[in-house]
Amino acid sequence: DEQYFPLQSYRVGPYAAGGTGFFGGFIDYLTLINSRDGGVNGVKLTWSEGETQYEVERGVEVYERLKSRPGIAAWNPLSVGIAYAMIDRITADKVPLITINHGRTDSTDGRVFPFVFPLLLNPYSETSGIVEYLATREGGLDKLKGKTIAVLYHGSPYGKETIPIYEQLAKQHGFKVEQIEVPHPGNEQQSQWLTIRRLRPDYVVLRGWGVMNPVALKTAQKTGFPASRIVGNVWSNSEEDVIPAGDAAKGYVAITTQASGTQYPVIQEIVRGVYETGAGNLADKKRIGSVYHNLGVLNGILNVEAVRIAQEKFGRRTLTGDEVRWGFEHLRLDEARVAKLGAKGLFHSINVTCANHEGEGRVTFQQWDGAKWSVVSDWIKPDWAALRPIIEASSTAYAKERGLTPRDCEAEERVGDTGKRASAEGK
Amino acid sequence: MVAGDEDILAVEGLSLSFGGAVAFAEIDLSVAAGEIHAIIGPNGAGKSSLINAITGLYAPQAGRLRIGDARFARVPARRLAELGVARTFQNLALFKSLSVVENVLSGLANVQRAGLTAQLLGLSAARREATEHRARAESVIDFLQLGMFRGRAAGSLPYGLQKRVELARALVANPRLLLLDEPMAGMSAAEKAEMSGFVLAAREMLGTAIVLIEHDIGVVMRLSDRITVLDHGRRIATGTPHEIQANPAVIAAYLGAEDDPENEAKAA
Amino acid sequence: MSPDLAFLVEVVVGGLLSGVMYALVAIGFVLIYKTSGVLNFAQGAMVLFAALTFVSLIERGLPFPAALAATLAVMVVVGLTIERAVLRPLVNQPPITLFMATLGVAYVIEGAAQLAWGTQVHALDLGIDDTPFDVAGVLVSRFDLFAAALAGLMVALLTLFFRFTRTGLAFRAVAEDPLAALNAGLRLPRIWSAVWIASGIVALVAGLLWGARLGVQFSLSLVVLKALPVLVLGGFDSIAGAIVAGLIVGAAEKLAEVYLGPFIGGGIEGWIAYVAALAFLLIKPSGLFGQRSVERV
Amino acid sequence: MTSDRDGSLLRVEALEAVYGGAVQALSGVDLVVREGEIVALVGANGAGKTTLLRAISNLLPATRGQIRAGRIAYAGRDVSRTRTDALVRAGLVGVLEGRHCFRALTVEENLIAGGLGRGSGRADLRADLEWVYALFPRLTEKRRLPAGLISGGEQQMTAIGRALMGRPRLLVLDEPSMGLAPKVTAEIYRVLVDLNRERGLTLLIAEQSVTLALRHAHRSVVLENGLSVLEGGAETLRARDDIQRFYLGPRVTAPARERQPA
Amino acid sequence: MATALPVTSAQPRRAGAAGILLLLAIAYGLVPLVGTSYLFEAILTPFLALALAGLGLNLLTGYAGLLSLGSAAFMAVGAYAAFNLSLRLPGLPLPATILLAGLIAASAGVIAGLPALRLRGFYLAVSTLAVQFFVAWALNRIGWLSNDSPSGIIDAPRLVIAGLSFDDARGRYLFSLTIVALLTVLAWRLVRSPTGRNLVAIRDHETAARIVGVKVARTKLLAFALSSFIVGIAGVLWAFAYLRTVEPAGFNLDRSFQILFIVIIGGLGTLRGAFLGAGFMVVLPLLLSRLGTALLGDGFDTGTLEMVQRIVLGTLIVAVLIREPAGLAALLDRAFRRLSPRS
Ligand SMILES: Nc1ncnc2c1ncn2[C@@H]1O[C@H](COP(=O)(O)OP(=O)(O)OP(=O)(O)O)[C@@H](O)[C@H]1O
Ligand SMILES: Nc1ncnc2c1ncn2[C@@H]1O[C@H](COP(=O)(O)OP(=O)(O)OP(=O)(O)O)[C@@H](O)[C@H]1O
Ligand SMILES: CC(C)C[C@H](N)C(=O)O
Ligand SMILES: [Mg+2]
Ligand SMILES: [Mg+2]
Repeated sequence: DEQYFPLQSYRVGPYAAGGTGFFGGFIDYLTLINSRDGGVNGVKLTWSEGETQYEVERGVEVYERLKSRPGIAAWNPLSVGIAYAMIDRITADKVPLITINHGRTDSTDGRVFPFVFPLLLNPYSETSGIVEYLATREGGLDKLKGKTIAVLYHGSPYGKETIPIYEQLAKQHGFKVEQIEVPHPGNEQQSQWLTIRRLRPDYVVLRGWGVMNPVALKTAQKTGFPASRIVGNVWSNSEEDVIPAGDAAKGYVAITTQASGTQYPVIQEIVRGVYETGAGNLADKKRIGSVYHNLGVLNGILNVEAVRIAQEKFGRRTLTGDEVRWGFEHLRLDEARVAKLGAKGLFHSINVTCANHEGEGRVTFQQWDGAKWSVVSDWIKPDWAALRPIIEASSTAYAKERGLTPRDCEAEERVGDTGKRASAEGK
Repeated sequence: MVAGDEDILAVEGLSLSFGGAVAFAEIDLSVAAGEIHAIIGPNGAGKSSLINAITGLYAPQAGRLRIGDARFARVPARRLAELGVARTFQNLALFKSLSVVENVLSGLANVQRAGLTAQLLGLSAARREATEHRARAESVIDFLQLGMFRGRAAGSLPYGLQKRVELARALVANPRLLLLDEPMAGMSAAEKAEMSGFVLAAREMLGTAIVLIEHDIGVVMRLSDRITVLDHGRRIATGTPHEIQANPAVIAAYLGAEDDPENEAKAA
Repeated sequence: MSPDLAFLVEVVVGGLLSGVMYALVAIGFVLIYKTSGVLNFAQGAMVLFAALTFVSLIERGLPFPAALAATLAVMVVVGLTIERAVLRPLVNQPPITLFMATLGVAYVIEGAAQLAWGTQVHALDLGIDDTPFDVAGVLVSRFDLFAAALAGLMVALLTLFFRFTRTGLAFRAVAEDPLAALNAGLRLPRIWSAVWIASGIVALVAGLLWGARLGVQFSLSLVVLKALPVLVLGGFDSIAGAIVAGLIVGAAEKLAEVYLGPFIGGGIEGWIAYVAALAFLLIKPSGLFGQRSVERV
Repeated sequence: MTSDRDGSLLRVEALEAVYGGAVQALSGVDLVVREGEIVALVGANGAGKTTLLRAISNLLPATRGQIRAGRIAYAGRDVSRTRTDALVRAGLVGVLEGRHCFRALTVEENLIAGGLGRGSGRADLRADLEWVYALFPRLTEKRRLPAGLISGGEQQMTAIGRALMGRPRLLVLDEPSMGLAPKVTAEIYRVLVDLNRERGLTLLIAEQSVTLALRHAHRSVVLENGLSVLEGGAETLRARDDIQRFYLGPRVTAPARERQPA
Repeated sequence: MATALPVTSAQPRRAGAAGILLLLAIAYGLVPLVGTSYLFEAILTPFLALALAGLGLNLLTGYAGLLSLGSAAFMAVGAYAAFNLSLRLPGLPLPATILLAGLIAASAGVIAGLPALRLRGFYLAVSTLAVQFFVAWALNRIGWLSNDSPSGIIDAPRLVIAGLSFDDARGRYLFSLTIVALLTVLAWRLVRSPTGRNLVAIRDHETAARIVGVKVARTKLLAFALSSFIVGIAGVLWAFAYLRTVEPAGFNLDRSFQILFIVIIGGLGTLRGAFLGAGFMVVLPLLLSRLGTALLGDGFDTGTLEMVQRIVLGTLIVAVLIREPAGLAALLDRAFRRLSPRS
């Protein structure tokens, strides 16, 4: 039996750095599982890639090309645009869509988006996580009162997504927020940083993507804003974002859901089991353990574990997409399990449910010292409780607009045989 | 001929200069209906400029114009066609990529009435108009014996034929006044004779008044009722061919060498 | 001076200096336009290719001067190849055809660049630090000053070159009417390879300066977007125009973003420069110093 | 460089040319121009004169045309592959049909451009400029004006002047008299004939006004529908009455041997 | 800018008509039967949408000779207009929605066209970039346009006309095909109408056109309107029938260039040019990469493959232009003429 992962990767074009790292790590982990355990309970893992160059229409083309392959476990595009274009399609085809650390916030509500999983961290949780972190730096949420935070965001749907939630949290905690847009691609930010210079904020949150990030750091230096007071979001947290900025990036802090570095057992196994046998996917070994690579590995862990969990219920065979969906909805990895997976310290834990497709991912913060990232905070909990109502408001609105009736998760859990029913439909 | 109200074109004291350079100054010119009026003169005398001013492409600084009974200081070029004026250009101004037929048809742009929707939906009005216009175009094409080039892109025709297509485009609208800027440049004697034939015929059939700029003095003498001679932007003479041929000023300024090369061509 | 005034000055200065960076890219376009009358779609690709080649050589351990020399050599080869393989066969074709051809060239260069040097993001350190120094409360970046100086130098050289050789004349003749130029015995192959090499070198300079700020990566090719409004404003075929317009666009766009942005919403930088350029064109359809098209009947 | 044994400076043999791979413009042209000769090329519209002259200067590729067969020899060397600029430097200079001035360049710049091809030094250029202005006084007033703005005739003068700036050995003119006042035409021919006598300039002239051509040419070649149909001394041609017929020509020349698909 | 490229008139007609009928027969009769969902969803639908956009731009650039780099903006206007119409006027039948969207795009086109009364060539082209970037900015900024969806990305409504749904691969294809066919007929009638002739006249010689009585300003703006109308509807297809989501990024400058290049490589001033061009710029790359995968196997590094394919495509473009500067349409005609015996 085989379980197949179609990959809409991007290895050329403006965002190639992210694509090669993430998909590299993902593939490396799948390779490891095959070579080490002969697949998941004997079910071999297979995959193939289609180049999207991060363009939506290319992503769709790849989807249409690969969707008819047998035994698809899940889709993992690393692009908000492509993910949006797929939601209708995967829902119709009954295959899970994994948008780790990104994607559509309200798809966290599994009752409305049964097949979409913004695992670990949706944009709102990210925002909350960042605010919590700043609070710890100031010494308590109450200390945020009266502070000014400038948010520098990419002029794209992705960039804009967190505008309302920042406003909300600002009101809630009594700090002042100034949101400044950087027009795509963001290779020139003189005026934005001059504005910041005039605002004299206490912190600048960088919600960037691609080339916008190094330019931001360089320009910050040019206008005399200290890097240590800039906090990057989850797509501004990679080596590729800081290295081009050179010294300007020293002291820069960024949020992450997974620590970087190679010291974690699972990464070590990849080095030994995969790279030393020449099966590694990264062209440049130096990038092993980099942020995107580790994110890819983590993404691999989550996908594989979902399959494993689903297999416990449906049997050790090639599963249908809907069965894997069930697996994701029961993806519970506590710290003990994480340690067993050799990922202790790489990431904290996840706890996905039918209603919560994000899974309460914890975040930590890492600081760039000019050569490498080092963790500078412990695992922080975003304020999920505060966010949930906003998310449900949005998802219910969507359900209404689309005439969908939200699932009744409690009932499903009680019956507990949704899996079988779904899988029956699946066939 | 007597200049007067039946003049279709009257130019009074028209002057134009570019920066310092005078293109022409204080030009008086009158063209009667059905008259063929030649304008000759050395290179750079201001002939084309004068025509450009009459057709609204240049804005004269002084003087006034009358076309039919409409008076202007500066003729609005876009109203030219509806004033019944058509022209050809010294350096070809054809629609190169259009076929010969379409070039000729475009000469009817001004009398185009059917609206866009009518054209798109092919309403009877539009269709009737189309067929009628095509007939007119074809008759001109036959008249100028361009039939066998009908379908060819005008730009790929040899120079001489392109000149002829331009004439066709100008004639198709049955203009009251036709301005020809060196229509026979670059033609063999035979072809010139042919063109002369067309010009005369056009005048006979349509009663069109024609202003003709031409350097082939033989042709000019044969075709024109009256001739105006420009030199350095001034009008140095107006008169019948004979008067002009005899005029010493003209000979000095323009005709030059007693035996001018084209005399033999005239014989042909 | 008062903080507000100081800030205004800072914005203007910052704008002017950014403008220089735009002009740097624009000049590459101007050179090609001068001789072919077309917008060179491949300019961005050339910027990327030049910078990528340079850093990759550095990273493979070549010393700075050697890497620079090698990259120059490569750009020369590129220029010659384009002339031989693309321009010569397309002589006297309508500009729009040449324009399309430059797309083909762009594809090839882009592909080749990433194929040869990979798609990683490279840091590029020219050894000029980007820390600002304070002039009467106004921050000025050393790096920008250096860039400005370099741009100035380049413009000066090119202008002199056109002034004191007759190449300028030949260039305009070729752009005006390739057939007549051929017929007059002008050596089009030589002229074309000359400008493409020149624009390759300009691309290298632009690539290095921008690359030092952006990092050398694919997005480097997007800097051309900043050059386009500069081109229209300055005139596609005027080197001086490029520099002057660069300054204007830089300053205008910063002022707009900083002072207008808050009212009509941020991110207006993306288009405000075009609108400004457009407004100006309506007054002078061929840019500040562009060659007017001469037509009479 | 020398001319061919038989003293021919230019020799065209069985030349065939097509446009756009389809339009047959020349279908067999033979032509010899000897050192120091004036040869007239006469033929009706579309006979192929311009095409032939373009072929000789190797300009066909630039007008979507190509040579299908035959050979062209200049000064004893086959030049059907030689680049135009090389030909110009070798003294084979042409004047294009329809002026082709550089419109945005001033008259003077146009003339200078003619000298650049040959790579003349400043001194030469200045001398030649004065000489050309002497030939065409009219241009002196216009030297600073963009060539696109001057009158048709003035443009024609500029085009011819530009060619002369190349100090040609063989000058190839396509309809030099087009659009020129009789006086100027006569003047130009006088100049050309003088150059021919004094400097031994060889001339190949395509002319529509046959009279003019025959008056000055030592020999003439007649083209008809892309074929060189006859060839001889001026007066022999004038004597022949089929040439007399040719004066009047066929009423409309057949188009090139190519049909519309539609 | 003057493009001395022949237009339809100088091209074969009767054979053309027959060919078109044949094509339609295949497109409607054969393809829906044999086509796979991949063919419909990933190749034909985007092909049709972009071919339509090319068709629209061709009216402007190919026929009227006005260069525009704003096409993507007009696609966006069309798409967002259609989205908002269907959102805010739920009763409105789809065809009406599309028509109105086209008209809105057309009016945007007229405004964008005003500079054309004064500017030429690349100056005009680059000025149209103002539109391109302004529209992108506005769509991104004005939340109302995307129904205040937090991310600014919106999902397109379903394709239902008079109760019958086109909401599957084949349906969307047939839907697009029909719209494209209708608009192509419209365009075809236009270019053969006197108005179409006037467009070309203005392109070839504006002064002469004015002298013979062509209303130059009016005609230029008309060209912009008609072009944008079609391009706008192409945008609707792109968003509703192909991607089924609408996001500003999809209508960026690259798209504008892509459409312009479709028109140029296909053949300016020819209707079939738009389709040939779209085939070349949209379908060919897919075929190339499929070919590559077929040759080198699934495992082969897709990045490398992509770059090789880039190089090949670029080389092909140059090769085609050298072989025939007037583009694919002319190339075909030439081949056609070769085959058909000389009468
Ligand atoms: N660029 C071109 N494309 C296609 N056909 C052409 C082209 N130029 C000329 N022809 C054709 O080649 C044939 C010869 O034309 P050519 O211009 O050489 O004749 P010509 O003797 O110079 O005529 P004219 O005396 O009018 O200048 C004609 O049938 C013409 O239609
Ligand atoms: N647009 C213009 N700008 C500047 N000067 C001009 C312009 N148009 C014409 N001239 C000048 O005006 C004078 C008259 O030009 P025009 O073309 O009328 O002469 P012409 O009589 O037609 O000569 P030809 O017989 O050679 O055509 C010329 O010297 C020309 O240089
Ligand atoms: C890789 C990503 C999901 C984030 C990226 N900025 C986007 O817009 O999609
Ligand atoms: Mg004149
Ligand atoms: Mg000729």
